[in-house]
Amino acid sequence: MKIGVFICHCGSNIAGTVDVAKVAEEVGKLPDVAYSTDTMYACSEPGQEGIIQAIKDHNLDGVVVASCTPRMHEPTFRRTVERAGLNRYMFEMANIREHVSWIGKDKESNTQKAVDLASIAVAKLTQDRPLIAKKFGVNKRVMVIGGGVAGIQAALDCADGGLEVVLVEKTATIGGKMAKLDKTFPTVDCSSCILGPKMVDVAQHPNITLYANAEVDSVKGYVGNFEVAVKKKATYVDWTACTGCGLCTEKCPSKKATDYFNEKIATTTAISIAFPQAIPKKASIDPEYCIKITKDKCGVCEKLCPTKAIRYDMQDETVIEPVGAIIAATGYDLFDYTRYGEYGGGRYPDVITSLQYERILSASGPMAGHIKRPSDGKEPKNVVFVQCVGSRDKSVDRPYCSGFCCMYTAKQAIQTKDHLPDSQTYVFYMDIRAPGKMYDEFTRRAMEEYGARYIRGRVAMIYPKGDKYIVRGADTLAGTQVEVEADLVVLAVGAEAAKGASNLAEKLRISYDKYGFYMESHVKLRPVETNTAGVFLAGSCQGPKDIPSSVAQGSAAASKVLGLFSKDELESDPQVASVDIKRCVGCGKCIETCPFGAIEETDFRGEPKANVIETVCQGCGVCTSTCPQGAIQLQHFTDNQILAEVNALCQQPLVTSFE
Amino acid sequence: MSAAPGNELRIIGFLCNWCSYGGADTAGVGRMTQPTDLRIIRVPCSGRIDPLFVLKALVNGADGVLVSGCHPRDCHYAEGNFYARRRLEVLKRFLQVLGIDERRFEYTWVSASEGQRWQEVVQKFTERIHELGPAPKITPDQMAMAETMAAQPR
Amino acid sequence: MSSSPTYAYYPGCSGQGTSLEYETSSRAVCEALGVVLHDIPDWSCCGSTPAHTVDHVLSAALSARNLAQAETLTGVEGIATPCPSCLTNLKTAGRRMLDPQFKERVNSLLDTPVKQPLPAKSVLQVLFEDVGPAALKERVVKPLAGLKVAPYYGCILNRPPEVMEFDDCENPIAMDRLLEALGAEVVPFPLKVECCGASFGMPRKDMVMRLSGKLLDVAEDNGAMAMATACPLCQMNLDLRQSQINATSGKQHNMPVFYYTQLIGLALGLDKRLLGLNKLCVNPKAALQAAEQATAGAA
Amino acid sequence: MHTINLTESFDGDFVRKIECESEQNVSLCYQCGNCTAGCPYTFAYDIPVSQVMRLLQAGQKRTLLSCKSLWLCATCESCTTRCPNNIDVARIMDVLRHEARRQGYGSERSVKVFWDTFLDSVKRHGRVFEMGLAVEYIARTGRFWTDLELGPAMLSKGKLAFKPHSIQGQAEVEKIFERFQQQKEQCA
Ligand SMILES: Cc1cc2nc3c(=O)[nH]c(=O)nc-3n(C[C@H](O)[C@H](O)[C@H](O)COP(=O)(O)OP(=O)(O)OC[C@H]3O[C@@H](n4cnc5c(N)ncnc54)[C@H](O)[C@@H]3O)c2cc1C
Ligand SMILES: Cc1cc2nc3c(=O)[nH]c(=O)nc-3n(C[C@H](O)[C@H](O)[C@H](O)COP(=O)(O)OP(=O)(O)OC[C@H]3O[C@@H](n4cnc5c(N)ncnc54)[C@H](O)[C@@H]3O)c2cc1C
Ligand code: SF4
Ligand code: SF4
Ligand code: SF4
Ligand code: SF4
Ligand code: SF4
Ligand code: SF4
Ligand code: SF4
Ligand code: SF4
Repeated sequence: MKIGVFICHCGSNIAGTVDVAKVAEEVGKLPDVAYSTDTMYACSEPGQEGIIQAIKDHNLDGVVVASCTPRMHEPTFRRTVERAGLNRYMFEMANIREHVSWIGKDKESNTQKAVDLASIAVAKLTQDRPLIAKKFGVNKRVMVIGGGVAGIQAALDCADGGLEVVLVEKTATIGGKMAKLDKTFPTVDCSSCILGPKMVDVAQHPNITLYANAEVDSVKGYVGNFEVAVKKKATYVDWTACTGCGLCTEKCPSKKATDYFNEKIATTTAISIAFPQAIPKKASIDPEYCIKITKDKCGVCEKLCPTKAIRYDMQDETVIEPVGAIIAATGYDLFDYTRYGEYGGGRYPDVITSLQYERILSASGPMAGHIKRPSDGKEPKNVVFVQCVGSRDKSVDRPYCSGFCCMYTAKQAIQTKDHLPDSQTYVFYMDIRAPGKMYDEFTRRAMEEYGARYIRGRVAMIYPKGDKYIVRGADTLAGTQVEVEADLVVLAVGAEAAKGASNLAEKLRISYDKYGFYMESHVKLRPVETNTAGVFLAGSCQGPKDIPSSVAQGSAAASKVLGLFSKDELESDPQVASVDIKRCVGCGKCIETCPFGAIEETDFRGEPKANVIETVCQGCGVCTSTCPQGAIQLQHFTDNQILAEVNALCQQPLVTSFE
Repeated sequence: MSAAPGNELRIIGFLCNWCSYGGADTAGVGRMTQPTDLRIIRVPCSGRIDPLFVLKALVNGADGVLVSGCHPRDCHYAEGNFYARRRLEVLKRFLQVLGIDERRFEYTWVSASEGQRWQEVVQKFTERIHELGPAPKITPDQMAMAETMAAQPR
Repeated sequence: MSSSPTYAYYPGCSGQGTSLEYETSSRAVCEALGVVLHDIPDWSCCGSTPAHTVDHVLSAALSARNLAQAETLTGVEGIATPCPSCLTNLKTAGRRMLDPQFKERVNSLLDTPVKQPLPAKSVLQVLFEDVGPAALKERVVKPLAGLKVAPYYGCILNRPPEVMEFDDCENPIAMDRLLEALGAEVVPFPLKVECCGASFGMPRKDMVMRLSGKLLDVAEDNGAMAMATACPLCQMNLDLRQSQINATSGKQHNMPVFYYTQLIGLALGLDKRLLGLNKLCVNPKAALQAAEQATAGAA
Repeated sequence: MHTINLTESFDGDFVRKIECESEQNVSLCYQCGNCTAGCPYTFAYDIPVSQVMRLLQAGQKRTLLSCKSLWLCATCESCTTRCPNNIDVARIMDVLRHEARRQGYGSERSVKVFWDTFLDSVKRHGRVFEMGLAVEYIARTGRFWTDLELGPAMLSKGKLAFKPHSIQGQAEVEKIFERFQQQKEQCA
């Protein structure tokens, strides 16, 4: 076999701590290596051209590139060798950047390690066989999970692009956090005026099926052909009949139900519609508070409802939706600030969260847009904002910046002054993070035009004094301790992953970071893709994001889906399992263990044999390690290929071979 | 931290592509310095790791073998890591029978975001192998036994 | 519980002098509630704050001598002490001696080395965890109904939480629950863990005046007729120095400052001589009578 | 105000020593000020505790060792409990004090003398002898006892003993102090 080896410098990234010329020289001595060289930037145009030229000049059968992680550029180089006429699986990569030059300081050891890694790649390549991808059909429907602004944008873009969309929202209405906001930065325009029409579009779009009050139960299949089971949670109201007239909510005698939409600063009725602009505008019953359901009394709503929509005995229902791609847009939730005992730990009624403040500010909120203290309904004079609560704080395991709270705090300070011209606002901050168009100007306006007093320092404690609160912080610029007497304290609580996000990730088989935010395929190059083909990300489920970024990501995810669906057939990955009929004894062990049900039993001249359904096989290789006969082999990761790598690393010869 | 050049021991890592290989990449991107002894072989899933690979490596001169996959419940292939775990547990007992110090073999879980965890895993395992020192040569008896085991249906 | 909770007891120096009444009432209450205390034989001073301002090994060694002395006792599950400052030193020493090197350094200063440091607890923790508010409530013969009391824990009884490992570090509630079990009315007191001025009474009286003065102000603002403390220094700053505080601030505080053990003893009907109410500088009679009348009036 | 030449006056050995003795990483501090905000003694400090942290990062040995704040810190643990970066700030204050003592600083004399007198009392008796402590303290500072009016109250309540509570193991305790003098510094 004639193998070509290319050792990449990656500028100084690799060459800085690895003697690349030496590596090329050493690897060049291996028996099957016909050509070995180092190259400045293997992935660049001249780099790729060099590879193609070498394949032609030296009549190579396969290529090894020792450079960065294959998780980044393997597809790139596969295309390169294909352009030179080789099969794309006659290519191997050795990771001498992430696994060598970036983590080892000693050049000599690094160089030796790089030689070893390149050598195992060569060993593997000697066992590689050409593989041909098959084509399969695509179901051009897409599911969007989460109906916040990011999910809405993605759903609308996909639907406008002609795709059938299934939108699944956990709560009774779409809109997400944005629906709860009063105004939005940096323009301070009304949130519902921007979001409202989009929500209506969702409701009216012929291509969109909306399941509100629903969650994903399970996900089967693979890109192009997923099957998603969606659990529609019981609402106790038949939504096909309910017209959203609201009669029931007016008369329901159970008025102490938790009002989640209003962030618990108010209560609502047991049967309720989240808010007047809710989509879908349908009533649902909170079974915990319904007197009929808990005590078998009342039944008022059933009697009243003009369309006879009430169903006290409604059960959860599961529907199966076949789709070809999935966009996760499950957003974020707020940090539980009651973990801060020094801020009262939830004991002080006038120490509230920023999102509660949005509901107070909102004209359609429980206080009809008049700023009043939750405790006594009085208008506050001094309003203190505390930033970075549950963000940038290692002691509560939230070391990251939530990104948008500096901005919304400035917004809320401005709005406070607008609502209450006699008020005085104070903002305790550590840094102001406002990197966007018109963002910094915005926070400056809060100070310069609206008189917000910004104090650089954290707050150590808040405690009541009479009917006020003493906020004790530091002014680190002045180098002093400071105290403010506040009537109302608003905590700019940070964002964390939505509740249940990791659970959903496991169903979707995508990765998440230690905080529950979903991992993109590559931070810079593939920001809305995941490592699972056909699953995309939009909005703050990937990390805290403001509305402009969430919307941009929603559109980006939609364009990725539209791009994927622009082909009628997809190429399957040929790295699937394959059965050697002669060796298979039909024991069925592989059938039992395959997590995807990709192996079936067939009859071969009267004998049972295993057969792999190639489109279903995901290429995990579990079957290969299971088969007692070595009969089922995962292509490109066969026993012999892996053993060749092991062999290359070990001094002694192998004891047994599988063949 | 890393063994002096020339003093390295042979440590082989089998890492699943989705989680641990990604975790090792993340450690690299974060420039998290590690000892240089370890060489990584990439496999699609920890479920692909045949205990025989580990056995062969140890019998043929590796001083340590580290297997790392996705966290339980977090497997890219749903449950491959669950199979891996079962098999590798059995392997540990095999090693004892063979007279190979089972501390030379370890399996662990590291996710793609856990660069720092990966760094710690490599650090600790390498330290352990250095404490154990170079693996003693495998005797012909052991070799024969390994061969018998390798030939056993799994 | 089958056998009584049994502890090695470390009284601390102030119990021999300035906080005699804390010492006697703690012992009396423990005895009444079935907590067995065995004095650490020939215990010595833990060095308090001054020692750890010199060096941590020295400070740990002064505590460690007592840890070693405690190891001579059998059948104890740990060390109990009424004093938060002693407790901090005992716990910090024990914790840092988990590091073999540190332990080595400490032991090299001692005649008798420490083998395995015993865990240390405050008497408050023992009463809260081993007896508990519910059991305490059953034993009350003279409820303190009507007594509005501000519970003050002091700065180091619960902090830092990684070391003290008891109750909440911002809003502890153990003493609250015990006092409530006595029938007392616990008023909200937001400065439960704020420092009183500590041992600066002699060298920097001004600081104590200010910090303890603020505690008295806030307790009074919240309707307290009395304060309850769990620390000899806190009690001394608030009680003994209350007249000085009044003189400095021009205020007229007349706030009795009890040890919480005195209040428990009162409610359990224990021998008054052991409770040492006569040792308090601000006379508690008026407050106790007012409380009694309030309940009598209500009944 | 004077200009600090950061390159010249940065004392790396000092920073390393404090980090080693306190087992803390001072670069974790991002200057949020929470420690200063919570410290009950900020009003009395010449340098607030967050600035102590800042000056430590900047390796400003002399400014730090001579500052009064070190002696006014009561080790109340407020800073340590609330630091968002889990820095044991109180321990750093303690360790700075240790170093200040070693280098002969003691900018708040009244406090330092009080502590020293306290320890002498422990060394001499095995337990603190409060009356003796007070008398000795007055003698050393030359300050007429500001608490004189408290004396009668304490005496009448039986809270001040005239005789020390000596213990059998007094010599053992004394040896602790003596051996400590001989011990080598850990992070020198
Ligand atoms: C107080 C405050 C003020 C703000 N002000 C502004 C501002 O003025 N301007 C600005 O640009 N940004 C602002 N933001 C940020 C803004 O809220 C976010 O940028 C935006 O909401 C992100 O949208 P999203 O769709 O990604 O997530 P979300 O709005 O969180 O939407 C996620 C949706 O997914 C649903 N969901 C979650 N889990 C599941 C599941 N498992 N299955 C199905 N559905 C699920 C949720 O119910 C929700 O409807 C503010 C944030 C706060 C806290
Ligand atoms: C010093 C420095 C360091 C940085 N480091 C990082 C970093 O580490 N990480 C990071 O994420 N970002 C970094 N950035 C930011 C990064 O450079 C930008 O995010 C990125 O380059 C933006 O890409 P772009 O395609 O939008 O614009 P550009 O890179 O500016 O590309 C615009 C292209 O359009 C061409 N062009 C302009 N006008 C015309 C015209 N009229 N007709 C045709 N062509 C036109 C230009 O020639 C140019 O090729 C850094 C920036 C600077 C200045
Ligand atoms: S191939 Fe990888 S290592 Fe080489 S230059 Fe490109 S990015 Fe760098
Ligand atoms: S359930 Fe009936 S009454 Fe209630 S909103 Fe719907 S249609 Fe109206
Ligand atoms: S039956 Fe339930 S939901 Fe309907 S009106 Fe009565 S309490 Fe409300
Ligand atoms: S955006 Fe501002 S307030 Fe929010 S975490 Fe970042 S710095 Fe803190
Ligand atoms: S496990 Fe192997 S032998 Fe058994 S059925 Fe599957 S392929 Fe055939
Ligand atoms: S590799 Fe084997 S076990 Fe894995 S999906 Fe394919 S057939 Fe199933
Ligand atoms: S609280 Fe911690 S991070 Fe903040 S200034 Fe103080 S030491 Fe630094
Ligand atoms: S420990 Fe010292 S520096 Fe820290 S808050 Fe208390 S008195 Fe201030």
